[in-house]
Amino acid sequence: MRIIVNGEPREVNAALTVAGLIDVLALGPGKRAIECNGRVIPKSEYPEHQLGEGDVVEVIQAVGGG
Amino acid sequence: MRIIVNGEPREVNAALTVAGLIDVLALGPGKRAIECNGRVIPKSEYPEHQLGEGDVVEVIQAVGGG
Amino acid sequence: MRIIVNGEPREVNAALTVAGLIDVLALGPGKRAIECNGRVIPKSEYPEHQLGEGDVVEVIQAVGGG
Amino acid sequence: MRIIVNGEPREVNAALTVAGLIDVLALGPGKRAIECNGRVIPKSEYPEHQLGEGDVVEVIQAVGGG
Amino acid sequence: MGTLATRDGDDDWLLAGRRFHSRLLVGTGKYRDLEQTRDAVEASGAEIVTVAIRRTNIGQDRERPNLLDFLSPDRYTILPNTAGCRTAEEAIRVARQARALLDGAPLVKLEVVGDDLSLYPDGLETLRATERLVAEGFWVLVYTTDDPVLAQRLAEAGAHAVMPLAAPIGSGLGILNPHNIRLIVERCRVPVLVDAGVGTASDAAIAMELGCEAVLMNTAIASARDPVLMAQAMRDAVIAGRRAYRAGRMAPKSHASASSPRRDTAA
Amino acid sequence: MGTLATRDGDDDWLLAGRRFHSRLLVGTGKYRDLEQTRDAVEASGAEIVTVAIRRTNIGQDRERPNLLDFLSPDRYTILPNTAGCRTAEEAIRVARQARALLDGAPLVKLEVVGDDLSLYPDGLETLRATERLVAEGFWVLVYTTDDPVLAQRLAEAGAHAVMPLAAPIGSGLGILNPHNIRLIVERCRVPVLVDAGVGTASDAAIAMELGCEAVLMNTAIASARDPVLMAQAMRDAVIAGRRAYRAGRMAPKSHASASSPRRDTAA
Amino acid sequence: MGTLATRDGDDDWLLAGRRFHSRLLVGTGKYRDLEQTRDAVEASGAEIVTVAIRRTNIGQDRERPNLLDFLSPDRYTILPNTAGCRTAEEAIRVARQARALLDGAPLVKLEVVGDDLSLYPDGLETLRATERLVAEGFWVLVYTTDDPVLAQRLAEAGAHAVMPLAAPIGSGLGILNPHNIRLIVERCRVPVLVDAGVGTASDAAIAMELGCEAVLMNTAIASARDPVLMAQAMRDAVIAGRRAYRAGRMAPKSHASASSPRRDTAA
Amino acid sequence: MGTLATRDGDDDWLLAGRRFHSRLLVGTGKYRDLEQTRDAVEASGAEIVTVAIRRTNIGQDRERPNLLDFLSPDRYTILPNTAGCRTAEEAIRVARQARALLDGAPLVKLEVVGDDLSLYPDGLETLRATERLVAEGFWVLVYTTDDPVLAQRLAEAGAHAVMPLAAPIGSGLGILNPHNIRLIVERCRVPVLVDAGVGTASDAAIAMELGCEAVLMNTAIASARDPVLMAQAMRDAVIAGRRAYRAGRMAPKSHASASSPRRDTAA
Repeated sequence: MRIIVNGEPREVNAALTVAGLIDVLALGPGKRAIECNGRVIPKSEYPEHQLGEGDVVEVIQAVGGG
Repeated sequence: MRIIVNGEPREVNAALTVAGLIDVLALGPGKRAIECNGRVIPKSEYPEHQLGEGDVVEVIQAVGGG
Repeated sequence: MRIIVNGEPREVNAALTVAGLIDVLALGPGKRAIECNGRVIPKSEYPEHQLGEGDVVEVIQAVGGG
Repeated sequence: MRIIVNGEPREVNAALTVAGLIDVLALGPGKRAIECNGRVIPKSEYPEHQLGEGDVVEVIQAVGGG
Repeated sequence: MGTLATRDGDDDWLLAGRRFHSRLLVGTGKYRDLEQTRDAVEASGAEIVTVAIRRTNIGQDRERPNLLDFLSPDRYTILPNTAGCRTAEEAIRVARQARALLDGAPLVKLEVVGDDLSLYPDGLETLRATERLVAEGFWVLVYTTDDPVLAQRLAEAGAHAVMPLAAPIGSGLGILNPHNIRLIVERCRVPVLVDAGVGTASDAAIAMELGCEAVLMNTAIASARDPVLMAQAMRDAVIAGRRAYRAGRMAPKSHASASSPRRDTAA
Repeated sequence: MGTLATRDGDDDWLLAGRRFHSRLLVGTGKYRDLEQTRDAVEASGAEIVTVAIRRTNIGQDRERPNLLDFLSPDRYTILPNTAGCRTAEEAIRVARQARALLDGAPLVKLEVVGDDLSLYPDGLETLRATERLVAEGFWVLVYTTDDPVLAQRLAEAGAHAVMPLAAPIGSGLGILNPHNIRLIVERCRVPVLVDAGVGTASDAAIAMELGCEAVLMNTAIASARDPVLMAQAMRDAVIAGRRAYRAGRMAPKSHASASSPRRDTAA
Repeated sequence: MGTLATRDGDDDWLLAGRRFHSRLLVGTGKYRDLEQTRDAVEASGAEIVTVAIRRTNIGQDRERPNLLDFLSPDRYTILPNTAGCRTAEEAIRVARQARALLDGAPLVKLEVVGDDLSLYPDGLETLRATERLVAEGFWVLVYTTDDPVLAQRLAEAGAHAVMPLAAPIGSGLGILNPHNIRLIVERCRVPVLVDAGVGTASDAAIAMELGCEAVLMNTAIASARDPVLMAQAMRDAVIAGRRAYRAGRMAPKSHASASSPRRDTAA
Repeated sequence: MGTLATRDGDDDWLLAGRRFHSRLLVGTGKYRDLEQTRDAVEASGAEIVTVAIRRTNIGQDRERPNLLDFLSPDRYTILPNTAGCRTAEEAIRVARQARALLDGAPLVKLEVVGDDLSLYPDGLETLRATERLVAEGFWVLVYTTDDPVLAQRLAEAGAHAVMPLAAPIGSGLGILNPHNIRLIVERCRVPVLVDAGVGTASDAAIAMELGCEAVLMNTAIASARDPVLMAQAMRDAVIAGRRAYRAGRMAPKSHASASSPRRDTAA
């Protein structure tokens, strides 16, 4: 299925969870937040939260700013 | 009947109009506005607008200000 | 003989007066001062003041300034 | 004899030295300078420098200042 | 001659579609008496004059002279203010009173104060009041802080002029933040007037040099030792500042530059 | 009306015993051409005009128009300067040349520079030159720093006017140290003029509000985008500042003070 | 010794119930690299550090070092900002992202910009966002203009700190309107921090002398020639300004007053 | 850590060939008593301390404690001043008294006042005194106006440090003309110290940011509500300002520049 991650369309397996997406994206161990369709997903829900066709996902981190 | 004019209670004849009030108050010829119960009364309505018991009337003019 | 006028050497007839120099230089009618060897020459002395070999003459006028 | 010390006239023994004056005035041990008739007397001269009639002596110290 | 030069109307300005020549607006408060008020206003050259809206003193109304007898609406454009109001509702009520009093003239100086000590405006109430007064057909000249974003919102809401304060009303501290006034002038499509805080003539000139369309003041004139002379000074200062703005000032330089030629000095 | 009010001479000032009306003195350097010089000077309303003293360009003298043909000594009081001089001796020599050139007129603007980059005056040479020029009968208007003690010394030495700089010549930075200018005005018996560093109209107004007798400038007018319009602005600003000074400005306050009455608002 | 004197905690300050010693908060943007960021933050002595919230660069995430590896939340209080947001909704969304990212930490620096050129805040959207974030349990430190009335409204709405700008973000112009900062300090019950516009050490000292609880800055350190040394300078300046505020400065006088005794000079 | 960083001597300065670490010099006048004087001087970290030279109070000399018992010349470099002198001759006499009193130490702070109200120096007498004191072997630190030309003349005459006033002595008005201080720093080969007029910590920081080698003050500390705390503030402020100067401040910009990245915001 097709989802949007950080603005880029991406083809992923159906029934992918947020935890699975983190593996697929090969994200590092740093602190981050994941938002799906405008709602932040709590870390505790990563294993069960299933992504769906067309979902808009944002992977968010802290960067330098003032 | 009893009305309030510029914050002061005042005993007037029943069925007094705004035009009548102006005479009673002996107001001068200068520019002014008259407000009754929070609503400005247009000059054209002075002759017919009847005041009622407990009406709150404000007689307003321009004064020095910045 | 040789004199210096406004920093430039100039060959002139011997026994030239300041008045004569003004003719030679074809100066206009505007206001000016003439200084000879560091001393201002009064206008009244122009006809008789004789220049000498090596004299340093300055012809001076008013220009825009603040 | 009569001398002036810090602006005050003072009667002292004739042939008083600067060192003697310090004793007479009962000055403390702090740092000071002594000036006689406008000239600073070096410390080394205190024992022999004799004061004379009418001498103007200043006893000077450091005080708070900016 | 120079003064006459501007008399010819080549630098008039427009407020709510009406053409004005004088760029100085004056208040009428704090004068010794109405004669002094009139004389100072006249000396200022102002065409627009602010007034406050207050209860008539009933008993004394006949004998007491009236401000508008001294400053006729036939000669001056009267700009009633909503001074003293602390909410949009209060200000709207006063604006309606003023319009009735002035035979339907739609001009109003909107002033909704949020702090009694500084007399700074309440931005939110001011914006609400602006929106509603504009909807009722008023021509709103709005007293505001020097916040450029708020000024833009007010202009977008339909205010006919945006009037940032230079400093607290009546303080005479001059233009505390010229940077903000310049930002407002750059951003707003409607006339920008400095409204409060001017203390002396040079302050008024600075306001105009920053590009303001006009200046409004009261205390700086009324509380001067000689109000009529100060009114003249302010009139001249506004003209001076406006001309300097139009003339385009020299760029400031951190080093000197001689006015007289460096060459051709006698040796 | 107001402008006319001062025309009646009730606020003229005296310089070396002569009466002047305009409190703006202007320089004649840095203009595009002599026509512009003349127009700007005329627009400024100045009665006293500074000029520099330089060698005549011998070959071109006949064809080239002369500054004094455009600014006649019959109409203007010509104030020759000693710009470019670095010692008392140089300045005295130029002053003598100027006096001869101007048929014995004794006025001179004394300028002895001690630093080529800032064009700041050399106080010691300036004082020496002042003493000698005064002894020779000159009427000395002396360009100086804003040092109040030096200003007093120059006045005591016989200078007819003391002219502290506001900022470096030609910088347009405005009055860098108003405190010093005020001290000088308080201390000196002779007229105090701000001489250099004015950049725009409000600077000139400030100089007058500090109590100066007059202002002298050149670059601020000549280097404006529109010199003639800026000359008018400066004329107006000097008048405005002077009137504000005479009118006695309100005392600045750190808190607000309402212009409209607090009482008698409708309930 | 003096520095140690404050180390003993007698002048700590409270933010949302937590105690802090350092009164300097620093941003982490615009540095050359993360090593320099870390070194400058360390040199500044800051305990609270702002960060921005942005999309992870997916492909490069593994290799690229992470800001929070250099500035550990175990050591520093991380203050995420909502920079770049233009509406209350955007800001609330970013605040929620930040809270999730920081394991539920409720602090947020609210920034809702209303003008792209000046980066001035939009007061209305900022107030709306403050109300909603407070309702959601955030501890809101709110970037605002120097409008005292708005600052009070924000404090009343539950903001934990009010942070007026000194000048536009990144401008380094210093405190454009000290009068307003002082008014805000007088009126607000919550800590007041100057948030933007500081350019050099003395600006930070002035902010503290005005009575601010702390100062927040980024560009003034990051864009200095030597950011680590400037971070030290800022740390010292904030301490200096705070001590001067507590020590109670002398009253300025318009005339001189000798430091050395006038009497007892040798005749 | 940062404070320690400068303790290592890498930013010491030289005065008359001697090395100093602290860039704050303090006066000893106007304190409540000698204990407070000592505590404030100690808290300031100053290594050089000014004193005045006055007549001993003969009768009370034995009992009365002596300033130098509290501030030992073994620990502090004592800098005697010539405060109160109005001519070169008076100042030279006091300098000689001071040298004798201090066992031949050649340092002197030369102060020749030309105006009793402003306590501004007399430039000419100051220059004359400098020349003669230098010839007698004194190391002259000279109090002067902020006139750049005079400052250069004093340095050329052999002064070991040039010390322009920031504002009148004891006024606390801060640096009235930063432009002149910068010009002096650019022109003089010897150390430039701001000597008078500082009122609070930020003023001291500004002096150092302008590039001065050090700052000398008295009243700003002694007349603070808490002199010892203010002494610490001044010590920190001077360090802060020096570091900011060395760190190279960011260039001020008239427009904003975001601290957080503009890109990579969540859509």
